[in-house]
Amino acid sequence: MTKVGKERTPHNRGWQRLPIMALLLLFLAALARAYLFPGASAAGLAARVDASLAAGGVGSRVTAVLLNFRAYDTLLECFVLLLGVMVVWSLWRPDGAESREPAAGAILASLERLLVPLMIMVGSYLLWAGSDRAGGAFQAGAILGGAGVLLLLDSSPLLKVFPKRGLVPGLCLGPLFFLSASIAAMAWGGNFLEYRSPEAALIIIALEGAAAFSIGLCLAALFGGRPPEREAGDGRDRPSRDRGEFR
Amino acid sequence: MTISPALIYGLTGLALFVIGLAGLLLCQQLLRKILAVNVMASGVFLFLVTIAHGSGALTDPVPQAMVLTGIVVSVSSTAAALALLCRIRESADHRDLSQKKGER
Amino acid sequence: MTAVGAFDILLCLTLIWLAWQVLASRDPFRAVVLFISFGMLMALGWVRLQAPDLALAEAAIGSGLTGALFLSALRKVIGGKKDERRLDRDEEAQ
Amino acid sequence: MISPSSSWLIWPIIAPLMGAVLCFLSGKPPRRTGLFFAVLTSGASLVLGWQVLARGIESYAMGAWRPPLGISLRADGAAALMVTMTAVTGLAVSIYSGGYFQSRLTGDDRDRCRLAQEQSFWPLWLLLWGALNGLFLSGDVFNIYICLELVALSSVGLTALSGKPPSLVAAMRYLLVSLLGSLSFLLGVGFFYKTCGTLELAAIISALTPTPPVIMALALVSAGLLLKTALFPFHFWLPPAHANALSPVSAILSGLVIKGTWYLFYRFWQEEILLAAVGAVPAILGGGAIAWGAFQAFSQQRLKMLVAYSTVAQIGYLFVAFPLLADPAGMGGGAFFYFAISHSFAKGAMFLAAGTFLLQMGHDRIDDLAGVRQLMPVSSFAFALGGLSLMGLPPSGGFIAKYLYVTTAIGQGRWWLALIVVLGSGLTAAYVFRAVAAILSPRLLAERPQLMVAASMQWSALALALMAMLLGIIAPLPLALMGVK
Repeated sequence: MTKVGKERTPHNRGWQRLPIMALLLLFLAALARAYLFPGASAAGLAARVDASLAAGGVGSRVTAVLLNFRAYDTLLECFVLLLGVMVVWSLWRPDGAESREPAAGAILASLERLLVPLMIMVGSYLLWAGSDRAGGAFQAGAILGGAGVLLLLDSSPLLKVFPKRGLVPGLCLGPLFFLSASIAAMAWGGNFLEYRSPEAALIIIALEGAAAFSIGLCLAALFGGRPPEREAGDGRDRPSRDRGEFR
Repeated sequence: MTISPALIYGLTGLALFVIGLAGLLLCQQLLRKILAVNVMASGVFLFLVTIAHGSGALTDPVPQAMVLTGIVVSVSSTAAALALLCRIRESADHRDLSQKKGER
Repeated sequence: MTAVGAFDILLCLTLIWLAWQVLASRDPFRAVVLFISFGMLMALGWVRLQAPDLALAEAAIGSGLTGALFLSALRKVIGGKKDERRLDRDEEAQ
Repeated sequence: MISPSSSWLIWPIIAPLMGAVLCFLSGKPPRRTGLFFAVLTSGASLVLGWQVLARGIESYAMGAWRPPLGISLRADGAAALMVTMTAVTGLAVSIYSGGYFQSRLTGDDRDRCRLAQEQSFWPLWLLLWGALNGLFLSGDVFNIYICLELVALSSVGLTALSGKPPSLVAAMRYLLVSLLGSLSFLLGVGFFYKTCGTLELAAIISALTPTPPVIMALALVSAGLLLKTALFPFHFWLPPAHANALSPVSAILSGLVIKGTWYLFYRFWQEEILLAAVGAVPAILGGGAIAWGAFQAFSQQRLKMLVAYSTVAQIGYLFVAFPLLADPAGMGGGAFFYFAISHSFAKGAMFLAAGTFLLQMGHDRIDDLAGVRQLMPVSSFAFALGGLSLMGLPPSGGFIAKYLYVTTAIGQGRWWLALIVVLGSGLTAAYVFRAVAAILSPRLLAERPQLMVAASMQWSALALALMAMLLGIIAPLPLALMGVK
């Protein structure tokens, strides 16, 4: 095994790197000093969160912050994911990207048969558990996304179950539902994103479900990196039509 | 001041931020630069969560929610960066970002 | 708050060492693998900081999915054998 | 649901986000949907501007959770002015883009690629618009971080859209710089949260004290924002990114995106104590930017490169006036925002016009553009008008801005600042004349090629240039809006 020491790396190629290193060390010292400065810590928002938790309709503190107190952040975050997919897709070109062959293998295939249902189950559990324990839309979405990645890894035939045309609407479901529900809340006389009615918990669970689904799909699409075949007007070629719905 | 785990992790977070910064400035490969940004992000996240511990006995859910958001934002931009990297590599052999060495 | 355990100190030092190795190791593939283990250890850190939500998200997204993204990008970039040689040469040229 | 009395604060953010999703859902290039939502967003923004002017500061608690627990939006005069500016420039760019992608269709293979470009353009642009409005209106620092990421990622996507190697490399550099800036900002937010225990921007700014953690927080936040605003010497990533993007994208990046981070910088630095202490730092960097940007702009061979370096110089003006803000009674703030708006219109018009030249001639080498005036008189006129506003000739908005700069600076006894502004105008005149002389040159074209550029493109460029001129005439209105504090 090669010992990759400080001197042999290609990245610090001699003395001209030293001034930068020294400056960075100074910067680290300044950061540490600011961090350790005594008596400069304010009480955070934990007490306030606890005081308002009952009105929020969710038991878990982190979920309450994410989907109720700071739901606007979460709404924008769903858009960040969607935006990531848009950017990745806009960068994809039909030519050249075909070098990625499926890394199929017997082990992976059997692993997938076992893991994917398990992951979907765990994801659903996390979604359900999120209201009062650890877990929630993001974790559930992450696990679902992981399942999607696993399927994509060897272009599993399971992917065919998922309709091609459903991909883009599926990606948009979470953000769109989030936006519409929030606007609907205004129609009922509340503020934008206000869910404080007795049904708040129900709405939040529905929101979480939609968000988790879209987050999972977005994450898988980020990995897939390739837009689905679109209708005329886009006209991209699809060299291989049979495999991979959104690779 | 007593030494708490939060303190250690906070300092580690700052150290990771600076290491990532060093990588971003000094590494030449784009892939390495993207990795460096991810290391920086991890450092910031670690730092954010330790703030929650420093302020009182209760763990503060607000920074935790911030970090959760941050992790998702970071995977999104990483995916975009890697897609861009692949496009660049496809179209030309642009390995280095800058022609001029001293620029960054 | 509990006192600092040897475990915390060890974990932090390992995190820092791994981060350095991710950026300094010669082989890009090795760097990516190290980055994935970095993420896994980070998830352990979240558990120590009583943030199980984050541990879950970090393991699934921060380490798992990001790692998969890096690996797949690496495979696309390196491509065939010829390119692999080129990558090595470039690496030495730097 | 929406009564006239209720606040329009959220609509400039919600409308484009909704539009972006619907455009993304559409199978065909979503030109109509995109234009529809562009008009809707501009309308909502203008109504908001009018509301703030009529009723004073507007604020809105998202989900009815008040800060510090929740996130609130807040529109004072400055924020409303920026949203209105975005509405005007954004609408012109949208109309331009409607023609732009169609004009480039030639009937050959490349059309597919262009239609794909248009398909990606509309959702990205609407998302960017929504995120920018979110940035201007947000009252919460972590929310601002998310908006910054949205802005950065969509700008990068737009930059890379042209697909040519230089623009891809520029987009990559832009992305890395943006991520570095965002992370630095986020670390600063962490320090602020540690010391202030809140994420509310107003509360943080009012609690600034000279302790090491606060200084570090402010330094991290400022460094991140300066990097993203491309203030000299952090400008290295800007010219290639702006010059190599598609032309409507160049106008968006130069006219709007830069202003978002600059505006945030202003938000953090508006405290008088701070400005008195270190206000000279951004001013000195700004002076450097004016000189270096103008020099570089003058020596460029390509028109879009010239305009991009001119942005580097003009960013300098946006920062050079920070010391003037230290006197709250003065007109420093007015000059400041006047400059930002007129730059947005003028630079937008210049990039849009340059785009029509590039599209028609197939190149944008300044020396070979002679004669383009006969072919595209409207675009040429728009470019020249934009240039006049940049130079600060009356009656343009640029003139009012520079007049306010100079009079305020002299009133405060800061002669050196007035001198920088006047000298800078001379430098601007030099490079603008170089470009305008080529475009308006009376030389005849060898043969008259068929006009490929849609009329809507030329006219939207002209409309934006005329807005830059009009700004000088309707000066009291924006200044009144600016006065809403």
